Amino acid sequence: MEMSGIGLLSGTRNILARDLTLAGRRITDVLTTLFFFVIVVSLFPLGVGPEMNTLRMIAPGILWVAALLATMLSLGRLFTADYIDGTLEQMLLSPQPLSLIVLGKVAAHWLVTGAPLVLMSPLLGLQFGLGGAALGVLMLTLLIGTPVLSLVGAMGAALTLGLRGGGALISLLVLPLYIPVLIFGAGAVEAVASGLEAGAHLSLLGALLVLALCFGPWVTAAALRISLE
Amino acid sequence: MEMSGIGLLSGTRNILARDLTLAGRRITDVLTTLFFFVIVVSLFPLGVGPEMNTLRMIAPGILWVAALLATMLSLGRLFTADYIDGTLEQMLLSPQPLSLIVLGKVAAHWLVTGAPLVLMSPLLGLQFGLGGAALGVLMLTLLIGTPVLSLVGAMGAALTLGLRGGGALISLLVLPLYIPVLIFGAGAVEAVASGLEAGAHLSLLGALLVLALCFGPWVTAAALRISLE
Amino acid sequence: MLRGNALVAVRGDRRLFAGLDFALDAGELLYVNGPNGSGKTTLLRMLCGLVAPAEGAILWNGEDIRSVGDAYRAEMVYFGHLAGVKDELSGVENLRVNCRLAGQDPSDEELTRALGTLGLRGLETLPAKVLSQGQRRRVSLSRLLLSRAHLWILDEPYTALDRSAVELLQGLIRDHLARGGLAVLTTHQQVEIDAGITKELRLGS
Amino acid sequence: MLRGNALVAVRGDRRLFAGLDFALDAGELLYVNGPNGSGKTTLLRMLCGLVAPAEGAILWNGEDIRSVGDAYRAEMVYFGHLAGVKDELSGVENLRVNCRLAGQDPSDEELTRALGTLGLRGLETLPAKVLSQGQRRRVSLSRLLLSRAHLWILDEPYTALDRSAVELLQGLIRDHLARGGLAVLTTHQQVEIDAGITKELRLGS
Amino acid sequence: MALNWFKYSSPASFYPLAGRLAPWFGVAAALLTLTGLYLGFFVAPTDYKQGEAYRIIFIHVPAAWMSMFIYLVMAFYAGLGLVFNTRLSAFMARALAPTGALFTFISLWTGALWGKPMWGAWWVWDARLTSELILLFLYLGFISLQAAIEDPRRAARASGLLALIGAVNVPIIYFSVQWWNTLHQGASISMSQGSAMAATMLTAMLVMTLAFWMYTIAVVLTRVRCEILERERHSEWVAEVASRETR
Amino acid sequence: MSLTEFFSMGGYAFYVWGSYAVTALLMLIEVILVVRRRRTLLDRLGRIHGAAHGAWRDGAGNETQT
Ligand code: HEM
Ligand SMILES: Nc1ncnc2c1ncn2[C@@H]1O[C@H](COP(=O)(O)OP(=O)(O)OP(=O)(O)O)[C@@H](O)[C@H]1O
Ligand SMILES: Nc1ncnc2c1ncn2[C@@H]1O[C@H](COP(=O)(O)OP(=O)(O)OP(=O)(O)O)[C@@H](O)[C@H]1O
Ligand SMILES: [Mg+2]
Ligand SMILES: [Mg+2]
Repeated sequence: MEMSGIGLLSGTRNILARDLTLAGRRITDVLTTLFFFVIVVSLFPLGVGPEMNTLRMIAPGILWVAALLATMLSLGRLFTADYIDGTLEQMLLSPQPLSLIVLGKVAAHWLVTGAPLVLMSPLLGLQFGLGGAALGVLMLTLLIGTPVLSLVGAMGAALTLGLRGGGALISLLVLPLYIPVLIFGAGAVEAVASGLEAGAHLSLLGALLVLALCFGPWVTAAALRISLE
Repeated sequence: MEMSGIGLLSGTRNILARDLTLAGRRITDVLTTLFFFVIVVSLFPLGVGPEMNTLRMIAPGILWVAALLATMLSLGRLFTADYIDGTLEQMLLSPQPLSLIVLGKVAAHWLVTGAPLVLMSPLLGLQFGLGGAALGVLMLTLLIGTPVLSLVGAMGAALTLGLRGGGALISLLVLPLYIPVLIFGAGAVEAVASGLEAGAHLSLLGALLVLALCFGPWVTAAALRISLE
Repeated sequence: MLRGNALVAVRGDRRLFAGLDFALDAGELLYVNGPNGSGKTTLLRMLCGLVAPAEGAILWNGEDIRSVGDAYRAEMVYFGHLAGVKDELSGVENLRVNCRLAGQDPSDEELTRALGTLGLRGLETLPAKVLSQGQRRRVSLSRLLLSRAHLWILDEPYTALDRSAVELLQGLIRDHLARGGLAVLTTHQQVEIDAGITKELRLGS
Repeated sequence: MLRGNALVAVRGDRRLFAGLDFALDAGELLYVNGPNGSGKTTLLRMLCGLVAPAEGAILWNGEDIRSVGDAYRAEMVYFGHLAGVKDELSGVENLRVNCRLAGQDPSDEELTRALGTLGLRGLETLPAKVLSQGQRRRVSLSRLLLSRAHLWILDEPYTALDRSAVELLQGLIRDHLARGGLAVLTTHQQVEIDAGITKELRLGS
Repeated sequence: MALNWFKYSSPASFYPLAGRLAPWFGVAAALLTLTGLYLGFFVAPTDYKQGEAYRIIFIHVPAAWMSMFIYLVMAFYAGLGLVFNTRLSAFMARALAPTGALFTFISLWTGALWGKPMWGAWWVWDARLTSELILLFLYLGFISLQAAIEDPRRAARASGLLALIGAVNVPIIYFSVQWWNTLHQGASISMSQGSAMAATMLTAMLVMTLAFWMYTIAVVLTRVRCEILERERHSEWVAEVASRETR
Repeated sequence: MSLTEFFSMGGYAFYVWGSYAVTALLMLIEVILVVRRRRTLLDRLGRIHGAAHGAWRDGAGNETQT
């Protein structure tokens, strides 16, 4: 029992370590997601106008939508490289459960794209005049929410693997699924920014994370099997 | 003189006709850009909250940012197919000026991605509670502005042709260049929405279009020559 | 007419060739050969003006091709490794686009006739993606039939062609030279080159 | 070992061939020839299981290849018109990917050695997009060196190869046949086919 | 003179020249920094409106100036490289970019740290601030494009073109942002120039600017030497240099 | 002016010293990176050309395989 538990996790850990190494080799890929996030967030004040009060009001929504878009743009890379070079096929043939391998890949994806967004968000929040409490909750919601984005996005990436219009198609599949995360995430920050409690929002977000963690890797694994048929 | 003028324009027209035919055969590519625009715009009310006053205030900025992002995402397709199958090479070798050929391609790109956004925008503007005058100006600014986005985007697409991280890189290159268009475009709509004159903004936007039309195709042609060397 | 002076090609860290000279006059064929990777394609792309030589100059009628520009391109046709055929377009459409790019505007009839000469009768309206490899190359080659260019630059034109098509192409080249045209050719195939005056240029060790 | 029974190929509205029979045993080469568009590629893709015959069956050791599936694919290698080489990957990476797809996992050393044999020494780590056409084909071909497949299906493998590479490949095919392998080959080039037992199959009128 | 200039535009002869010059610029940078800091902290008086916080000016303004100036120089070299096809100017453009980005970041950082006590906000979407932020994006785009292209010739030419496009765009951005801002006067925050700048303040600021200049030259010369070595590593003279300098 | 007074910067210590410290740190890092880049580069070149010393004198243009 004990042994197999370790064995299972080691499958996840191996893939995680491998993907992180690869990301380290292609550090520009990592940075472009982050830059994209920063640039998109910075575009809104230019479109909306510089009044701090308006900006403070819409800041949570903007940061969250930008996080959504940045995550979405990075999904294309999640499986494609492994698919092209045949590694994915080998993963499917591996004796370890595919869903755990997927979990490792998703974890690496989050560490490489989601985590930098979380760390960068307070700085951007400051630019929109968010206060200390709101900044804290912003980081917290992104910390809980971006893994959900990665997990859900992985399903979309797996389903559109190898299709021609992949990049654009994936946005159609995945964005609607991101909506609950967006609502609770941005809602929590707004609540705190206007002096209310965010507990309910946060626990719903947590529930989404648990749900996504339980089913996401499993569904993604199934989708991968279908795509590689 | 007359003859050569017709001859020159015919180069542009041929490529335009060809690209439109190709787009007609790959209609899904066209639709995904439009869907992306609609989805991104629709995400904001979910993130920002449903108060109509806030939404009306931020609508121009949001519509414009979404148009920017949608155009940017479609840039990847602008030259890639022609690059892979060797047609681009033939275009470089054509006795017709490359910049006019580029103009034809950009015109086709705009008709296929920009024009649908222009047509769709009043509908989305209505959802945000924009009034009749503001809707008119919104369409007008998009009509003047989206060609600039296509022209400027073409430079970015040409510079990143065939590069690995192309999709993400292009956003880093192109988004900063889009900023003036965003500012004047959204500014004009905001001005009208708050009862001011938009003439100055519109003429600046027009100036940007003229500038982009004069230099864009030429710079793009130079970039293509560099990329294909 | 076409002259190369002390050409040097550098790709990445490697110097492919250096001090390359040649001269080609009306009715002559330049047969460039050498092993894989010796720089044949690079040389041909230089002759088109797609690649700038690291040193040296290429002259067309005594003028540097980089300064002549469009006028040179109007007199030249390049046929490279890539067929330049769009999957979604039919044979006729592909040929029409290619001709227009070269500044010509043949009628539908001429287009159909050219494709027919190349053995594509009945296939003119199929999208190129369903054609066989050799048929795609034929679509691409049909442009030569309609071309009024003086200088043909052909990079492995025989690829994927069957014997009858190879002969057809050889005939085309022969006629072109007889009309006083110039041609530059590479091929790895053991095809008889029986054109009037053939100059050979050997690249690689 | 490999047998085709009354094969019929239909593409679009056209019937490319019908009632095609052949049988190929260990150590034998099947040389498929015919003009462009006669259905050679279609036949070879049928033999791989990529295209289903409109009628008839293909048997491997007496069993229909469609029912054998994976086990058949493990014994076969297909080398088509397209090189299957990724522009962004280096030679070593491309070869590794190709081998892994075939279910092998050679060491870096073996990969480098295979590429070296094909004359790519010193170019192993360049991205494939800077390689010459022939070098790309060589990268793709190097897979044959490491392959343990019984059946080689080669569609115009000599394309873009220079003379030395053609000889190398001929040697590889000869050795493969000598080891009791089977091979199916198409080519338009006038390459000497001097392998042990050669059966010829002519398509098209 | 003209002949000399021509001679030093070849990487092989520029390399030793840069090597000889760089240390001197380094020393000058150190001395000027010490002087500037001394003037800034011990000679310049306390500002009666801003208190001691204004002392940020001695790095903020020089850094802001450098960030813009370096971009212009970079674009100039890029254009030179494109038009005359000189390798050295492409190397120079490439070597300047990271330092330019660094100064842009420093001006943003120090500006933010200054803004908090003075305006009560780390950041406002003011014209100057916004265009400085966009300048940072332009630098990052230039660096990323160069990193993404393997072929050094293409990298130099493509990024050179980008630098020129960016140079055209910088004034457009600057004026458009200003426009956008003045139309919608927001939280009515404007750059208060305070009192007329004391002469010592001005001197200290200029000395610090000069120090940053010297620093930039020293770093860029060293970096361009690396570029040259890397790009010309197959030439004979690099082999000699390598065996000489590693010994 | 006492030392503590100097360091407190009239209550703006965090802002003033924060600016100067980060500036100094970043410049230092840049210098270290540039110097290190030069070191590793010379190291690598030294290894390549050291190993191929003879070949270089012969004028053989290509690097030896590593
Ligand atoms: C993140 C915030 C800031 C950024 C990005 C920024 C950017 C710049 C730039 C680009 C310049 C040079 C412009 C020129 O010379 O025309 C500049 C100059 C200057 N800045 Fe800032 N700044 C920021 C915050 C501040 C703050 C908070 C103050 C003071 C309260 C300030 C005071 C000045 C002064 C006095 C100058 C010199 C103006 C001149 O001599 O023309 N800056 N800043
Ligand atoms: N960045 C680079 N670094 C090193 N070598 C390069 C680089 N780019 C191109 N090359 C080399 O330049 C050569 C290009 O050769 P080219 O395509 O001209 O050959 P070719 O004679 O046409 O060959 P083929 O017969 O195979 O078509 C190749 O040997 C290739 O490896
Ligand atoms: N939808 C279709 N309608 C009509 N004909 C079709 C269709 N799809 C394919 N074909 C025909 O099927 C044939 C396919 O031939 P295939 O690629 O097998 O030829 P091949 O013998 O390999 O020729 P090559 O020597 O040129 O490679 C072509 O003649 C093509 O025109
Ligand atoms: Mg070639
Ligand atoms: Mg075929």
